[in-house]
Amino acid sequence: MTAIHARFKLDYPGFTLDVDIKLPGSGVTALFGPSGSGKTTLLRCIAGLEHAEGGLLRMNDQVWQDGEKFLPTHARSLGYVFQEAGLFPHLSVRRNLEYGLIRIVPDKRKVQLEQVVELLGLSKLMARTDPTSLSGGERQRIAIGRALLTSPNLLLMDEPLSALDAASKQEIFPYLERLHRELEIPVLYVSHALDEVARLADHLVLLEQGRVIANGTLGETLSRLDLPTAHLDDAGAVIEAKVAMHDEAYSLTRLDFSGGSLWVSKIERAAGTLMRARVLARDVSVAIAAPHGSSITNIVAARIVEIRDEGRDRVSLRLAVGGGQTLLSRITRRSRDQLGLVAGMEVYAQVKSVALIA
Amino acid sequence: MTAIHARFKLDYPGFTLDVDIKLPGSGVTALFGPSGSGKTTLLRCIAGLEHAEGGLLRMNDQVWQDGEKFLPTHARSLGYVFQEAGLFPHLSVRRNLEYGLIRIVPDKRKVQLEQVVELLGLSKLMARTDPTSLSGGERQRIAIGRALLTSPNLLLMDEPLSALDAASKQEIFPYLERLHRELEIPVLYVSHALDEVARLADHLVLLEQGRVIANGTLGETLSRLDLPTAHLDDAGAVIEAKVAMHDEAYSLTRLDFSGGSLWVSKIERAAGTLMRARVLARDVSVAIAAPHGSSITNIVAARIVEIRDEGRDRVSLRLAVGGGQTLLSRITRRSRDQLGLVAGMEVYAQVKSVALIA
Amino acid sequence: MDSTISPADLAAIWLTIKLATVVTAILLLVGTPLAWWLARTRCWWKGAVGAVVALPIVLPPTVIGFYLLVAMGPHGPLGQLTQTLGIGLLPFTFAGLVVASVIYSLPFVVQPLQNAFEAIPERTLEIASTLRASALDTFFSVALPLAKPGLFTASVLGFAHTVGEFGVVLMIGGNIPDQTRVASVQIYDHVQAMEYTQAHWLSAALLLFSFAVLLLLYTFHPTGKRK
Amino acid sequence: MDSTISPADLAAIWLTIKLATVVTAILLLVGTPLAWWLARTRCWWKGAVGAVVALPIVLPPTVIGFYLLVAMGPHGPLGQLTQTLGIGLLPFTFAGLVVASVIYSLPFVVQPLQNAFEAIPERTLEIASTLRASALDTFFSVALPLAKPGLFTASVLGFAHTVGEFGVVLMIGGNIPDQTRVASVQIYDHVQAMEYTQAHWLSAALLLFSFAVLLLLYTFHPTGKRK
Amino acid sequence: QTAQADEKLTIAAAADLKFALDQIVVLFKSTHPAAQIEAIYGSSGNFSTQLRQGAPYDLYFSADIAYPRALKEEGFAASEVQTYGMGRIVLWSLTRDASKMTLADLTDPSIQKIAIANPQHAPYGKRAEEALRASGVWEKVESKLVYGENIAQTAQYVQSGNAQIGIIALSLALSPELAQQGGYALIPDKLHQPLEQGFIITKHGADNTLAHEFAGFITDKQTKAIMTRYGFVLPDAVK
Ligand SMILES: Nc1ncnc2c1ncn2[C@@H]1O[C@H](COP(=O)(O)OP(=O)(O)OP(=O)(O)O)[C@@H](O)[C@H]1O
Ligand SMILES: Nc1ncnc2c1ncn2[C@@H]1O[C@H](COP(=O)(O)OP(=O)(O)OP(=O)(O)O)[C@@H](O)[C@H]1O
Ligand SMILES: [Mg+2]
Ligand SMILES: [Mg+2]
Repeated sequence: MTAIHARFKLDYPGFTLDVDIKLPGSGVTALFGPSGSGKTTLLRCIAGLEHAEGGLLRMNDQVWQDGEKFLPTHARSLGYVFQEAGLFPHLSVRRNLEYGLIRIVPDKRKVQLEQVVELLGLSKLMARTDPTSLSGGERQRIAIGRALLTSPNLLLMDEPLSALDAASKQEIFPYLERLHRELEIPVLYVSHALDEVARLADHLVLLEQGRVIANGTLGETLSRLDLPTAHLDDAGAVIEAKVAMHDEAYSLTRLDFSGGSLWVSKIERAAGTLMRARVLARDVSVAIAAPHGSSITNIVAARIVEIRDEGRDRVSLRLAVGGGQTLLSRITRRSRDQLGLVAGMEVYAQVKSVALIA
Repeated sequence: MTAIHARFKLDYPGFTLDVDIKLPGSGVTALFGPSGSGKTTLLRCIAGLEHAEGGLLRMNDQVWQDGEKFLPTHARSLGYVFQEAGLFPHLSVRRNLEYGLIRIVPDKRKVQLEQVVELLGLSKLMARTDPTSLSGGERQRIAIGRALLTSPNLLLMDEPLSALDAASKQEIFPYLERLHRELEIPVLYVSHALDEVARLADHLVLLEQGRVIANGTLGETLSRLDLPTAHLDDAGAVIEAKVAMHDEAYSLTRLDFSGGSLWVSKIERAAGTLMRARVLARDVSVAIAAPHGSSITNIVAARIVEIRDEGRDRVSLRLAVGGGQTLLSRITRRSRDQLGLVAGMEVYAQVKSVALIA
Repeated sequence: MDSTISPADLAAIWLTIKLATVVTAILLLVGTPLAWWLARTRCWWKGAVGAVVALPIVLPPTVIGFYLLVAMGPHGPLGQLTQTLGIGLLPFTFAGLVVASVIYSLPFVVQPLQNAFEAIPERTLEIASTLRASALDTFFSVALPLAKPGLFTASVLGFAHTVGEFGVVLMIGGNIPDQTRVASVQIYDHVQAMEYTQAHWLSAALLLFSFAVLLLLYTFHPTGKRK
Repeated sequence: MDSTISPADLAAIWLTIKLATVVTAILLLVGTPLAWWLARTRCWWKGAVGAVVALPIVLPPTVIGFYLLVAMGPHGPLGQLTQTLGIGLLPFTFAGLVVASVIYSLPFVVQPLQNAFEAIPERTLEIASTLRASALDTFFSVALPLAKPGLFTASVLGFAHTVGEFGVVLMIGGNIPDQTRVASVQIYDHVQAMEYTQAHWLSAALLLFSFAVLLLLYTFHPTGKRK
Repeated sequence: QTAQADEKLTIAAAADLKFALDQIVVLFKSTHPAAQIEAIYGSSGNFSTQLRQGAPYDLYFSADIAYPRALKEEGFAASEVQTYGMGRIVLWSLTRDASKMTLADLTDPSIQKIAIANPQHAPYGKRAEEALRASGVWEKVESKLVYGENIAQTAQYVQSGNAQIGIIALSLALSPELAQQGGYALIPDKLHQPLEQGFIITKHGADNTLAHEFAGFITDKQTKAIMTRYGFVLPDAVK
């Protein structure tokens, strides 16, 4: 479903953005890259805020920008949450929220005010008249709500959750998920937090110095050891598995995939539902013999596909776990030598912790 | 070492800050709490930006503020990194950095420009004249450097790293640690990221609706089960241990304590140095027989002291590991039952990951 | 000599208020788009336009008045134009006063407005455009409200300057009672005729009225202080 | 009659430039702290001060000139003061022109400056104070540079208004060659004497000079556009 | 007072005197080559106000003798008030032949605007009003009147075509600028009070010998000839 095609070239002194990417027309695409790699610049190009000569932007059947045409920002059906909240200082909280809403004809409003207020926990703030007196997180939540209320066909979010605490994030995540699932709004999501990305994104674009160095599905991209993401603390892989059964007594759920099974905290999903589970490399240890008498519940038979040095003391292992799926493991170099691990060897992957994505 | 005493009461419509806390005069104190809980407001009071009637602020022997006295902000030797970078738009990057520096007499400059430029990776940005064209992360790094360069006696940081990517964070962390260790600058650090807090902080203050609900050392506070933090993923304990030996070949260092030893990534410390290591509960699994052939390097004999339910599917174990020290472990309730774990039992704690604090 | 304010004085005051109000309204209508254009354009001849707008103030009002009189007279280009349009001649009419005052006070309105518009961060306008506001919509819903302090200053300076102006007005207006004899001209006449008592009274009345209006405005005006 | 600019005209132009420069400098020196105070204070009588500053413009210049003349004369309060201070009397001297012009042009300088100061976010000043800058230091290192567009407008309006002013100047200055006969008065005299050719030349010279200065300023001025 | 200071003379004179006085000064200078003489022209009323506040003028020539008389009474004069001429008013037009017109012709409906100086304070304006009243047309023309601040501005209203006709000073109608344009008709001086114009040596000029010499020069024959040429009726001729 390649529905967004963006091609931009933009020169700043000392920095050049040069991208040509196709992105899926639904789901969340994460834009990931170091500070100054051009994430914001790319979003600005897409929004039409930068006038990149010879740029091209196609949204499904619509051309937003090409050699001849340049749709101005306000004519592009998009929502943009900026890196800084940027509330209108002259408008009350309510008027800020409604700013975009009232500019959409009522028929086309897919997102309602009450919905957003409830979800983002804004009811207490609605009466505030001076948005400059709000806390950082409060401002950011209003900015998110304001963008959502334009019922956009594309949502651009530039680190929208960085000012929010874990609890608020936990509340907003499911809504964003629901949003892009139910309303089919594709989201382009810039974030520095890999766990956030892993939680939300289906698709991942890696930027470095203004260039796209990877563009693919989340699982695919994250399990590659040649990308910078592999060096991060939060490196890990994604497993697709089906809900197999619930253990009511211990409040656990078993997910099955062709290579084995994983136990996770109980989820309210019917058996058979397809789920995606993210497993961090640092949560995976390996054993050469089947472990017994350990509190580690999830043990999966695996074959070492690839071993790469990771810094001076650690190595990353790529493990094939059956069904063409992959796990990553990060262990000390010494353990590798002590256990005599080499590519091709059959081992047991011990998974301490599993996070469900969707 | 209670060296900072702060007492403030401040009323806004719908919000009251009411705190009376004593904080250590060195190390990093994390301020943790949900959005709108008053973290920024507290920092502003301490900085003298809010004029709280009847407030009290003592820094070591100095009174910064009491019934009679009110030291204006510029006379308080503090650095403040705001939630938004707030660079001076009329000054170049270099002049922004130097703004505070040139206001400090050269004798009192404990932090040097070159040092900060290198650490924060600013050398490429120094020639930039228009700070408004910087990326979000670039701005934030300059704001941090600018505050550091005033060589403050107290550093207030309001989510300074939220706009930074993991790699930048990893580079800045050690410097911040070195800063407060070598220069003995106490840091008050607001963050939403518990892993950031755990990495950096010695001391933790929990705020909720303008009130302090906990104030203590990091280990103490994080392992308390009655606090909101207990439900967070990052609960854990702290082990004090001495540097015993280095394994140059594998680039590892062994820390010994009376109950056993832990291998960590090699650190440049002489043997005998006392270190503190933080071990997250979720990184500790237990086994009833000594494990063999596993990549998990750190295995410590332990005795179960206490078992507590943690949610419906998990339990927390408190493990005595000798020398009166404690480890926490979080495992599934089912594993507890399968392994027949009860208080008093001897087990093996398998530690997947260790973070050094100081 | 009467020590209070005569009916003629009252008529002059009333005419002044009428003139200043009409002129201020027109100044804002003309000056606001002009200032917005000056604040936002990257045109190279923007500087020239700015300079031309500011130019009238460097000439003495009476001289400006003289040139306007000639230009608006039956043989002047403006006069030809108004005659062709069937409006007739402007000198010695209220409309003539309005036109002259607008030209003469324009810079006092354009300058503060331009500053206010320039102080609005580009980002704020960008945000509005991502919220579906067209350029015009953004101008009215964001730029104008945020430029309130500038609008305020522009109105005060434009109004006060029109009230106090008399060189241009005297020249163009011909000092016709009830039609073009505004308060400033009337005070001037009193002073020239050494009718000091009347001059004092009328000045005092004008000052008091203006002070009251300004005080009200200043006290309740939307402060531009930003957080 | 000569169609070029006479030495007397040149002297007048020179005097005008001198006067306008001195007056603008004093206006900025006086107006900047005043505007800063007006922008930052929460005093209840701030509105009154603002209104009083704006008040001179609502009176016709000649009338202001008349009142100032009386006040600065040998029996006026200002005159008594200057005599006591040993400065002598101000009317008919260059110093007198300066004082009168400053009073008359003050609002054109204070208003734009006040707006510029009010537009500086409180946060920016707070940041400076956390970087050890005292209030005064912050004013010079942050507020003043950020208020550049306002300073620019204030200077342009103050300078141009002083150049063009002639009612006050004529009254206080007494039209004395080389001392108080500035270009505006000179042009006025030419027009009164129906020496139109001279008036045109001098006007053109003044306009051209002002246009050149303004164009230069406008083209290279620090644009206030914010990101 | 040094001798050098005495070589300087500042004369404040009514604007209508400009054309005559400029020539008189040239003439005077031929006998006083070292003298530095500045003639400043403006409104008689302004000058009298300024003289009360110590203006540095040595001689004051007013268009209306009332001003110097008041100054004399208040002690600001160093000489008697001397009459130097009588002003005359004329009907003047650019577009029609005014030389054949009388005040009664002003009621002609094709004349839409008539410019006179402001009778409130300008002496020529006062006389114009008197003449209009005396000839019985005031009521009929009042609505057509526009008022110049002074006599020069009044002439400019006519000159620029905005007024079809005006009542101005004879001295102005005879001035180099206006003499070639249009024609004028003298208004009989029976119709208005005499326009007596006088001058004084001011307190400031009391010790200025040049001021006294210039005052004496006003009764010189050559001076009188110039005054007559520019339309001033000399005091002795009035009798
Ligand atoms: N107008 C400009 N002139 C010069 N350089 C610019 C300009 N605008 C942006 N840049 C540079 O382009 C690079 C990319 O900026 P961008 O804001 O897109 O980065 P980013 O990936 O969003 O970073 P961050 O995560 O820090 O927000 C940065 O190095 C920035 O300094
Ligand atoms: N001037 C004010 N008037 C009214 N309420 C205010 C004012 N200033 C702050 N508040 C409120 O006080 C509360 C605490 O604000 P504060 O900025 O300290 O929160 P915070 O803990 O820093 O939150 P965040 O993590 O979102 O930045 C917020 O609910 C805020 O809306
Ligand atoms: Mg960015
Ligand atoms: Mg905050």
